[in-house]
Amino acid sequence: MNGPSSIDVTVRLYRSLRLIRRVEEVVAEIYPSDKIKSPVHLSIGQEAVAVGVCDTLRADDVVSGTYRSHAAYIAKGGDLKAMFAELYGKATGCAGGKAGSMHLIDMGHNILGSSAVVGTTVPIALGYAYAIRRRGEDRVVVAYFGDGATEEGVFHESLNFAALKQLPVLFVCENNQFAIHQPLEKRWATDRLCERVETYGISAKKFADSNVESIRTHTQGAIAEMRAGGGPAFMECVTYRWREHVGPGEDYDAGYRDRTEYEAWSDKDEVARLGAALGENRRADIDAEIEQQIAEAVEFAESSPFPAIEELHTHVFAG
Amino acid sequence: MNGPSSIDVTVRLYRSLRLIRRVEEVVAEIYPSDKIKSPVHLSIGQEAVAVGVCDTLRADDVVSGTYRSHAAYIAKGGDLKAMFAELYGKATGCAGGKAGSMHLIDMGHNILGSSAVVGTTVPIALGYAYAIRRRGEDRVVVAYFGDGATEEGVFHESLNFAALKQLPVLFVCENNQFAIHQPLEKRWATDRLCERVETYGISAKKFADSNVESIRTHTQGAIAEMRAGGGPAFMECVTYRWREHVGPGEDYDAGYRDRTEYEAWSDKDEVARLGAALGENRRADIDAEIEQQIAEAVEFAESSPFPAIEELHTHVFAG
Amino acid sequence: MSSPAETDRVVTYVDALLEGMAQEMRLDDDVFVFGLDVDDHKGIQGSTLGLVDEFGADRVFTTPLSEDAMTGVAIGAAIAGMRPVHVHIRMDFLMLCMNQLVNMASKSHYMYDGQVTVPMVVRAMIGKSWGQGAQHSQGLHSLLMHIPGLKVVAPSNAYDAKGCLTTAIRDNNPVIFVEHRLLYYTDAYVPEESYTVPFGRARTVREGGDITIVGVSNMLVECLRAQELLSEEGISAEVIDPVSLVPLDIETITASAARTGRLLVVDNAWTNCGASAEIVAGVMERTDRPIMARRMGYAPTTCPTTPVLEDEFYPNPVTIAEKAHAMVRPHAADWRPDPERAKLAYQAQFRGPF
Amino acid sequence: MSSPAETDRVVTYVDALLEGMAQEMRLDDDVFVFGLDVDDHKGIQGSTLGLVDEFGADRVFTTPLSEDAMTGVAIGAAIAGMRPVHVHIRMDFLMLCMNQLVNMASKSHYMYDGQVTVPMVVRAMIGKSWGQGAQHSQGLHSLLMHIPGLKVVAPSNAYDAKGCLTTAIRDNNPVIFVEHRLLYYTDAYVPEESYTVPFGRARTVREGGDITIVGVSNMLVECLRAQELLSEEGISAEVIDPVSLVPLDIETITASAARTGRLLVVDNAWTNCGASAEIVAGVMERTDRPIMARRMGYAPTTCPTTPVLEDEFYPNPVTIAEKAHAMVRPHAADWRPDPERAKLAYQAQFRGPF
Ligand SMILES: Cc1ncc(C[n+]2csc(CCOP(=O)(O)OP(=O)(O)O)c2C)c(N)n1
Ligand SMILES: Cc1ncc(C[n+]2csc(CCOP(=O)(O)OP(=O)(O)O)c2C)c(N)n1
Ligand SMILES: [Mg+2]
Ligand SMILES: [Mg+2]
Repeated sequence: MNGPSSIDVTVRLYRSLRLIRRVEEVVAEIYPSDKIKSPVHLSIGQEAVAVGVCDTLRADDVVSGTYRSHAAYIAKGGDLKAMFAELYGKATGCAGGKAGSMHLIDMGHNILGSSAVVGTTVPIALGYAYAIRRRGEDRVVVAYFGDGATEEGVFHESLNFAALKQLPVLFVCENNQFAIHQPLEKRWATDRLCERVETYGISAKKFADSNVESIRTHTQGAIAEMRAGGGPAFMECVTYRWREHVGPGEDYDAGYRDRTEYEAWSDKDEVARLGAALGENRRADIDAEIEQQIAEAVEFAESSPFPAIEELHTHVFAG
Repeated sequence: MNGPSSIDVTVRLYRSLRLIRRVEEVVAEIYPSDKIKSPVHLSIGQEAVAVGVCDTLRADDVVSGTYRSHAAYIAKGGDLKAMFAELYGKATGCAGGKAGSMHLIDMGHNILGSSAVVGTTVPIALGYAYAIRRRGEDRVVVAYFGDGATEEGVFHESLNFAALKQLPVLFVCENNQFAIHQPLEKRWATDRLCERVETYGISAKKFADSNVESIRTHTQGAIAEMRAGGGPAFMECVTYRWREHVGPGEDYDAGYRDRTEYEAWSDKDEVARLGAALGENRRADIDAEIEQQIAEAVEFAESSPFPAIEELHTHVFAG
Repeated sequence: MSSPAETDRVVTYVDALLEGMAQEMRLDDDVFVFGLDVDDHKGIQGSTLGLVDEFGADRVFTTPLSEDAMTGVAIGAAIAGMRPVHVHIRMDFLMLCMNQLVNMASKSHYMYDGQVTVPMVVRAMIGKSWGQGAQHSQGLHSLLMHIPGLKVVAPSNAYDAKGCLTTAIRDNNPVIFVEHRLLYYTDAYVPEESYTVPFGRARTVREGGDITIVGVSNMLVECLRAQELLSEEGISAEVIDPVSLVPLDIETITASAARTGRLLVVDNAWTNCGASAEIVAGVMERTDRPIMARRMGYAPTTCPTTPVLEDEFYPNPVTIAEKAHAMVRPHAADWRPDPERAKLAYQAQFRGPF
Repeated sequence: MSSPAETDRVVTYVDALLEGMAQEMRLDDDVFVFGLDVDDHKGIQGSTLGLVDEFGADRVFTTPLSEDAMTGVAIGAAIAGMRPVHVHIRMDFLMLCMNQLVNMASKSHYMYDGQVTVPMVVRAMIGKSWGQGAQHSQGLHSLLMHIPGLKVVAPSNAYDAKGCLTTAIRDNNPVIFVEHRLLYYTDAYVPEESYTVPFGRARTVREGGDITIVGVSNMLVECLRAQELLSEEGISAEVIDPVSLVPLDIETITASAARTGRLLVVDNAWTNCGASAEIVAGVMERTDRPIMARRMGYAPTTCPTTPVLEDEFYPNPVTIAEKAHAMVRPHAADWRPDPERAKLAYQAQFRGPF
């Protein structure tokens, strides 16, 4: 990757951040209409982790994520129309309506299917990376997961195996400090995660505030090493989920966290910061394009048909 | 525990080491007769890990182990007759013949049931420790497991939980450097296990050569802290299995390891070293007692009846 | 839902669970409840709400996302004489617990020849609707039923929910406690005082002579509606709730099926090697009378998310009544009740997101 | 063991597995085999022996003790277009893989609407004898049969072992490949060249008119011996090997049972919600002829270690023949063949430790 001029990068990052933010806000707006009958886990506030990493990827690189994957899906270039149609349960959805928000996939853009069971996709990313290595390709796999996933045994098994086999996997922990409503203190004996990961011989770096450019710059280096045959790397990106765990609303009145936390994070909102950096005109143009793109995607979803009943029985087994 | 005089300790340690060694040698001698119809995993060469730790325990402390648990069972004071009878599949066995060598248990001596599935007993030890803590007791639980078990996700989940809840658990990794025939290099990305454990806030210490006295001294300190309300601690004891993974024989001709490794370890054999330290007469007396004790246990097993057929259906459900 | 209680207190399933839990915790200090999110402000849809305030964080606590180890913790605590209740907000997550449940919990009492007992309860909720989809909707109870040493119970109503939970907690064996999320807001007469519902005794909820319909968990509710629709057609269906699946009261079901000559088993699960297969096979082994037997359950597919397909995935009062009708009157014209009349209150009430 | 091959080459089950594996690896560079100890000097009792020498450590490798993650690795590699064969020396260890198998492997093709396929094979060996005991002897195939999207196959002889392994590797779905350890040294005619055995087609191994006996995995061998003993008594048993359990050729079994009027299903597993329950229920749903049906399998207990109890735990030719006899001649005096005559070569041969 030759470095594009800095302003181009900012435009690209902003466009992606803003697109994700607006898509999810639109999802939240639509949600009360009951048109989207599937649990949605929004990433509003966490966009920089998806964007900073994915911006450095080639089209043939692979990402793998969780039920909270709208952001990574969009950042990696997943088809937006197919995503909205999927949320609507339509035949034109990225999985024909069978998946819903929690199981987005777009293999055409090398987005592996996401999963509603925490931690399950991490070793699957490794398997994909094994195939890449076996075939002598220089592609890489990015595995996204939450802070909660690091508590599952499979996460540790995966770290050990990735390091043992020197697989081209970038582990990205989106540490939004909560698993549902449970703060880290009730789940982690200590917060020395990166240190722990390093004991596997995996280089690890923690980002205290999800600055999109720092994430991007670091990822570039990590991935360059990986393409050159280096082993796995790890990033822990501290971030904050602005909305409730699942669903469109806010839940600062629920008692498990304080609105002041949100305010501190929204003060350093990356979408706003990059937007401001672009200047009013350029930003407005991009925003308009984005609104247009989203409107088209929603319209596509609205006007698409539901799958035929016979679809219930297709794809149980592959031929 | 008031420190007994040093010679008493040596006598006790030797007696235990020697008893384990001889029991297992006798098991190996009997084995070809097919009287023991159950896979046996001998600890010959590894006795110091069982003895050094268990010597510091009170009768009401608890140990938990693996299918390779003859040593811990004996070191903790498990009933020897019941053990031999169990290996013979007799009604008088510690589990009425239903368990065999891989599932030894003696709740009367606070020896939790061992398991043939690697890693399974580790979280169970935690649960027992939770109960101890809940009841305000100052007992501790020692969880033995092999180097292979540390690769299972449940091991990491257990470390985190034990540290989070500050449970009175002493984790003891019997690192004999092999899982069946696979050396560490094929299974561990690095050997920085203790360092990793410390990132959970658990104090960890590695013993490069399973010196029984070093293990014992360290354990004393660790357990004293735990009784005073401290959290879990971890020990990695490097050791060496002299016999084949399962069964009575040696297997240095199999190609996966070299007899010179064995020779190096047998040069620092703790049984021999402590025996020599005691002096010929005292040692001979102890040895004679041990032979007598084993002979009685074998005789007990030989002369005991097999369980009645109806036993097949007892204890499926507890009343 | 009718239930044999002598009380006029109407309580929802979720409140019955909560009440049963709290009562046992008051009675026995060794009872504790843990699992992801049991202590948050949602309290497992309300079924553990407030327990932490009354009993403290030592007895009511969330855990790290570590289902495998936490199951081991439950076993270890149970062996030490406590009575853990381990809660899972989706049964699908039990797949992470299988090693401990199958290889340790079920076997310890036997393998160690009675030296230990493992009195633990695993509460597992089955999800449905609102696009819960492939991994948040599975009823996997038959996997546990297969393993000797585990008890499995699936209360279909608030009365049984409380009584079975009490029985489960007092039982000296691992008990898998199957809850269906759509039942949570159904209500029944539930006595305030503590009581037990015995395992291994099926309940004949409606008597009838033309066909025996067995409904497992929430499917009992759907079968009851089907029974009403059938009765309007002059078909008299006997409806049986097994209540507990292990031990299973196969005798009551067999006696009924032998009498009616027809057996339809409806489970909230796949049928292949499912509870429904067991019930059909168990009945067939016990009688030489020819019995027409059929099973209904999930479509033999993964559960899709989109409502148009999800609706087809599950049995419902219409398809149950239709199937029963065809069994009783094989030569009559096809009949299918009006779907509008077959809607269940509990389904209409339910609304996402969650 | 008879088999339909036109060859006079006699090969053991274990060598057939090895040969089938090697041939597929030669044909397709995307095939690889991994799992604990596949590359050591014992090579999974010989079934993977030497593969690492021919194909190298990239395609034949042991793993850390991390069954959960390794199952995910197989799925990921399969999604990437490879064809992993993941080997477990005991089926009991699959309990650590259930989350990946049930929640991911089985569902990915469907949940992602065909965008991915998961062509992987999970080889799982069932142990028996020599005090394998509670946790090293379980046949848990019904747990996998319950889940749509997984295929399950249980070859009973060397011919099917090789042919089914080839079919499994080429199949585009996750296939659970059930092997019984006691079959490893049984032999059959096995062609040298590569061939496939189709899934979903049962094999009628012996024809008979009095009773239909279905034997799963190694139980087929035990049923064949029972059939011989029965025939000496003038009872003619039809013996069927389902070969694959998912898809299951229930039609062939049903047709036979409808003809003989009697069905005995013998599985190397527990019967509760087991493959035997499925076969009985499936037959009953498909025929209105009255059929006397019975199941045999493990005793409803954990497997004990001591030989005196272990012997009682399993069906064997004596108990199978006795049960079949009682079904065919319910009013005759009890009959039980001489146990000495019912010993199977494969059992006598087997000797611990291992
Ligand atoms: C194995 C498993 N256990 C429990 C759950 C229930 N659950 C859904 S999301 C979630 C929290 C996960 O937290 P984290 O990994 O930090 O991701 P986040 O939601 O914060 O993005 C939990 C516990 C699940 N889906 N899977
Ligand atoms: C979960 C599980 N996986 C695999 C096995 C097969 N197995 C039996 S012993 C063993 C090696 C374990 O090595 P380690 O933990 O180091 O103990 P050691 O035998 O060296 O004492 C393996 C892989 C098993 N019993 N359980
Ligand atoms: Mg989180
Ligand atoms: Mg070892």
